[in-house]
Amino acid sequence: MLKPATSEKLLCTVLIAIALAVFLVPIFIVAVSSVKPTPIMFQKPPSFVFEPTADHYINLFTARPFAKFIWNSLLVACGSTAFSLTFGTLAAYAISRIRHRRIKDLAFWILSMRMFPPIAVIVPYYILFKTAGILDTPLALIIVYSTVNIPLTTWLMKGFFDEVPAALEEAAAVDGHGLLATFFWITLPLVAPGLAVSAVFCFIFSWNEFIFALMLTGSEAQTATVAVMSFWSSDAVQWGRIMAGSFIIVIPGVVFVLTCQRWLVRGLTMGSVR
Amino acid sequence: MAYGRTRNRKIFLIFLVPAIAVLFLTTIYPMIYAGYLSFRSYDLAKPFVPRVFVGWANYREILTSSEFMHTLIVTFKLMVITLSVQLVLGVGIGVLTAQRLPGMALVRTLLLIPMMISPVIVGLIWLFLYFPELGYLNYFLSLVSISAVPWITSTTWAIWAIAIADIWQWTPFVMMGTAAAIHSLSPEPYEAAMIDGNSRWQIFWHVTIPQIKPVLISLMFLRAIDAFKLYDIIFVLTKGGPGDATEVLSMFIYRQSFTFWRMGVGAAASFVSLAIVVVLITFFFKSLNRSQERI
Amino acid sequence: MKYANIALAAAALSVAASGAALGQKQFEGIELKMLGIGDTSVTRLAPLVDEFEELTGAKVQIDQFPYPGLIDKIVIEASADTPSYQLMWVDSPWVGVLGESGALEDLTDLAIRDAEEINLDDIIPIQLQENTWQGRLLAFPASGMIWHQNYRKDLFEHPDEQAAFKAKYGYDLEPATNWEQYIDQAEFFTRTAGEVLAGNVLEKDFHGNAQAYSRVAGAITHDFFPIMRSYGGQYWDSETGLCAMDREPSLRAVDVMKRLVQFNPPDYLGLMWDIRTGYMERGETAVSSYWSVRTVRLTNPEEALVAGIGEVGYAASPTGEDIPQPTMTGALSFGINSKATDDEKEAAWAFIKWGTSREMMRRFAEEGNGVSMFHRSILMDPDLQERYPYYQVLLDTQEHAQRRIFHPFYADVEEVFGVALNKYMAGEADDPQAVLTEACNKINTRLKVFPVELRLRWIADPPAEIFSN
Amino acid sequence: MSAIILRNLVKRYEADMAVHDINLNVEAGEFVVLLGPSGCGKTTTLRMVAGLEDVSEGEIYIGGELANDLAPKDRGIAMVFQNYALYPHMTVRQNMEFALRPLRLDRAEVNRRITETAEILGLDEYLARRPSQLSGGQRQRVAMGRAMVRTPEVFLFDEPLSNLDAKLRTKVRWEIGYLHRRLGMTTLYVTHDQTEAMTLADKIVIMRQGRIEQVGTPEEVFVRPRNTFVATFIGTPAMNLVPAVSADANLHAKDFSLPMPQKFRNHVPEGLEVLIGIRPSNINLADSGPANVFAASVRGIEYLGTDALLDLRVGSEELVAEIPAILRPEVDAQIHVSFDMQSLQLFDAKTGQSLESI
Repeated sequence: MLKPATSEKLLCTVLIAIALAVFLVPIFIVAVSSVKPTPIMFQKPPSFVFEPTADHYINLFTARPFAKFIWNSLLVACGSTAFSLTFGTLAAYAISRIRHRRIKDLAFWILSMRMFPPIAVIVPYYILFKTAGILDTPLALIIVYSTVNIPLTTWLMKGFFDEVPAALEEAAAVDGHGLLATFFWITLPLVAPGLAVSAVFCFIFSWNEFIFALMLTGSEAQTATVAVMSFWSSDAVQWGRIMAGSFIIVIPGVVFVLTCQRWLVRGLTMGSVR
Repeated sequence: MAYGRTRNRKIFLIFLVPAIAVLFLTTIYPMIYAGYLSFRSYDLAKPFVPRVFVGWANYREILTSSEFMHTLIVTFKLMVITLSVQLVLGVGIGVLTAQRLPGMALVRTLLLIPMMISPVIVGLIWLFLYFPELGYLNYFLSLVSISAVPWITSTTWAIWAIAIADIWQWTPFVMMGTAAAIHSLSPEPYEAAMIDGNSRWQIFWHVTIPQIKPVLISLMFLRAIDAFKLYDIIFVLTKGGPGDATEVLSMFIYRQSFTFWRMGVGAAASFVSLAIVVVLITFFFKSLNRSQERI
Repeated sequence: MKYANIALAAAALSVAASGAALGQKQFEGIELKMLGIGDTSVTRLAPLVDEFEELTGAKVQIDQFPYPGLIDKIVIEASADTPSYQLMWVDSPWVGVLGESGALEDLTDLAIRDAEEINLDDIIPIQLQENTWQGRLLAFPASGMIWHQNYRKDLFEHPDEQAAFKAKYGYDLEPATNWEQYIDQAEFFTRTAGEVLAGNVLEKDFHGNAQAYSRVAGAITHDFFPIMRSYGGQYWDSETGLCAMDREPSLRAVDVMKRLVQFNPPDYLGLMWDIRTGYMERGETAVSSYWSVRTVRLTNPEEALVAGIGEVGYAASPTGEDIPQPTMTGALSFGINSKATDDEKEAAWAFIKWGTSREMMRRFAEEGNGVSMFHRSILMDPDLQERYPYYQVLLDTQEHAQRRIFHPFYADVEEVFGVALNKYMAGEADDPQAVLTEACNKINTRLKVFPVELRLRWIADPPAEIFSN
Repeated sequence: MSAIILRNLVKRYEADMAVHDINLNVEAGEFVVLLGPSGCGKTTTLRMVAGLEDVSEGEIYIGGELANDLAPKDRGIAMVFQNYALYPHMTVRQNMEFALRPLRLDRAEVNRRITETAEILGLDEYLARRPSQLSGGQRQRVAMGRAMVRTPEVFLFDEPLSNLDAKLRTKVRWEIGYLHRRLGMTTLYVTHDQTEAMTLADKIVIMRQGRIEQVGTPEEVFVRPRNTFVATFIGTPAMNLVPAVSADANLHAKDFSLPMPQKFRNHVPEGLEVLIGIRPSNINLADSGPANVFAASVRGIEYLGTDALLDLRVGSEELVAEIPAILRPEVDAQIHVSFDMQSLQLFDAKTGQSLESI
């Protein structure tokens, strides 16, 4: 690529520093606020020097069983990820390999499942899950999130499968392997980065989702996002706890970004170009 | 992928079935139910309000109401603002961070963090920053002698406040796509352009942009779908206010369905929304095909 | 003292459990769930549910949800045939919609049956009336509220300020009894940085008043309606049952709020619940009127800086032109899902009795949660009055208070007027009459579907039948 | 070893015919090359034999068994792909092991085969490497090794040398020839390179537009091409074709005449429009004088080392001649040439078919 001159390098550094500041300072403020005593939470001008307190974090875990809510979030996120990844990957493989002129319509139908406004289906879901007796269970959320995550996985993975050279699978076929062996031993290992990126996106979506989690759970399956919002009450918005909870909820995203950046980039561009 | 032998086709169908079955089972009932509701007067909170078939009345009400048109305008306005700023900023930062310099990978990684955060939390974070008197944002602005901006409390600023929160969250998405697309380009056109003596700006505009255009179009398309579903941030930041300044489509659906409990009107609005998104997507596929043919 | 209370409660419960042998747990095996919230009416009780199980054998689980979205959950729950929740947290204006749809169990007979046990005579009647629909008691108060004014006592009593005020306005600086005085005081105390307030040079701007102007969760209507009522305004037309909130009293209330804007913080349009109370709690405003659920904070230096800066005084909310009009009440209450089984209902009622009992309330007050009491004896307790100086105001004003709006279309009112008023205050509309009329029309189109008898029934507020015994 | 028989084989894509009615016998142990320009259907034919494409019509027999509906894995074949199709996430050894897995051999046998194959192909040192760590030639050998290790009945090659540079290509070509002679497996080999075909094949199948133009030994297709397509496709530089008319036992081209060669005299009718086929190597320099010697002008010369190519004009006819380089004249020189009448070919100008009697 182009080699920048020194003066340009300086300009770039400055611009990048600004970008970093803009995108990271809000998160820094969350971190600061999560250890700020309540009386000075809002002050003009905001105080940055104060004696930090762990009260909000302690309250978060004592006022409500926040650890359980985190566990619920994890359960729902992992469950939906596993579910969506399995079904979405299989479907994506089939869509990528079947040669039929209607297959595009099918792919479009699957994708269109993402387009319906979620608010409109809350009540039907409520009735459905109530009847099935799985309201306020992680399973209900796993199912709902999968209707969003399966299309996403299918869409992303199709891009990856399209990139796998046909000759590799043909080679395995003439080497005497059936379709399943070929899929599991040749194709799947080759799209591992795609699996990783799909998993991250599924996980993050499920982990972050709010409105379904609010409407379809009670305290059995309540997720961390809803729990954090529940500190927005009728008589007070408990900003300290909200900030502490938010900071905890942000952590998995940061971890994923730090560990999977390379795959994320590849996955997103591949999935979206194709 | 040529060996679509009959037996393989069977296996492919078996592969397809679970996903389709799950999607079908879990979406078809809610959607049929919503479709059924959209032709009825149905107040969930007030069983004493007659629940009757009303034909196209709900659709007619929506499509003729100035309120709905207002929400459409706000939605599109917000979409245009967020998409264009995300595009410009995202491509700009993407190009900056695509340089192969030490530390750039870490910078790119750090910049991705906002898009990993729950939209509700993003709303809460920005609400916290936006408080006009007490928030951090105006404090920072005052440090550089910019007078306080009534972010979420002014009917003119509120839409920008929403836009900024959305831009903050999703610019990294465009940035990441841009950086990756640039990395995947072959160097030849650049070398040719340099030999031809083009300026950096010309190269960017005539060589880079046309090459990454398909990627940009897909990114914008994904953002456009989400722009129609944008909900959490507004739910937390303004609830559609002040006045009705940030009353977007999804807030309209929410208000009709869960504040006024007019489930039928809400369902009808959802289908109108779906129709708009589908039209958008068809348009997108067309333009994507066109831009790919050109390359 | 504490244990004595518990013993008392236990005894009371065992009396209610007629026929049950002492020591045997009456509701063994029953599990109750409450669709609740994270406010003080619930959070102070939530950690104690084990004590209830200890007493009765019934297991209670309180699910806490954010206020935005809670009524949505309640309505959806109420529309389901088999309940997931037997207990519901209810904000008193919701009683109309939940009552008319039959979602809540009628508690009238139970309350009459157990009148002695629940100290019915000691409960301020308006707090019970607040929870009635068509004369029937549908929920039981867990926290009663009064809309009253808080003022900076230290500033009001400062000699320099008193003198200056008298010189400027011609009357003494005392808690406002009408809105004109309130506006004067708001104007008087609005100072910019560098000016002197009570002998100190201000480092930053000081705002005379902080009221809610935000439409988030209908906040603006919660300040607007009490002012409207203080001018004698009515929600509904008594002849037609249609919207009456566009008449003279409403216009005057709009005018009061509009005139107060300039003495409010510049972010007045964003002042929702706690942002507005925050100004008072940090000692950054001179007067602010709001629901008493937050008042307790003003006495606690860990929650409010003002406790370390000055002193807060409490008074009844101002009236329109000194024509005494009742203050507004509100209640945060517990109700029972009408679709619960009989056993569950009985257990749920036992829980409500236990959780809202006078003993429990006193225990909360002694532990520092002196929020919104509704038992006369507690509000009159000298020790507690010492600790919670606003108790006297609550006591005085509740005696002639009036209940809030309770119409089945309350949510529509809150939302439509929230948007309309917020728009007007933002300067988006010039003609207050037009704004109010348009809002009324919007609500009327939804009401006109119904026959006038029904509409009139919806606005009727017959005295609760628990009092007729 | 299995023989392969193709009977009336047809492949249709939607409306397009990719392969028309192919009939071919590949004897057991025979090395048959499918040769033709790109798009001629040779790869499609190969893939049908492999089972990678469905057969639209006709039959394929492998080892006497109808294979149309057999999955690739059940056909007893091995295939080497153009891009090698090595599994990038496996080492060389794992690539071979994976190919052996369906045979369910015991561990010792697997190791024995891999060692043996690696030895034959000189891959011993590379067994632990991944394909990305190998050179093009090495990858090619791994691809062959992966096919060989299974000791298949039938070996299929799909342009296996096209990704190699010229020098390596010759070397690997030798290796393939050597391996075939040593192992004697039935081989079907697709290429567009006639050198590969000529050097490797027992039998060449020349295809064009989905049809077989000629089947024969390398010598047959070179010496007796059945039509002008084969005539010009085989041989570098291509055979010269000169339009002429037969009359009075002579061939009259526009600017010169030749006597009709003996072998055609009896069955080429008078007045037939023909094409005279002369290979460049059959045009010789001659002294002026005797019959059948023609004056020519030299328009250009290409020096090839041992030989040189002359761009000649005989009258208005353009001809290419290949002569020993030491004899090469100057550009623009006026020279004389003669044709080797024994190797002259005649084709019907209308049909392009050879006029040689069978």
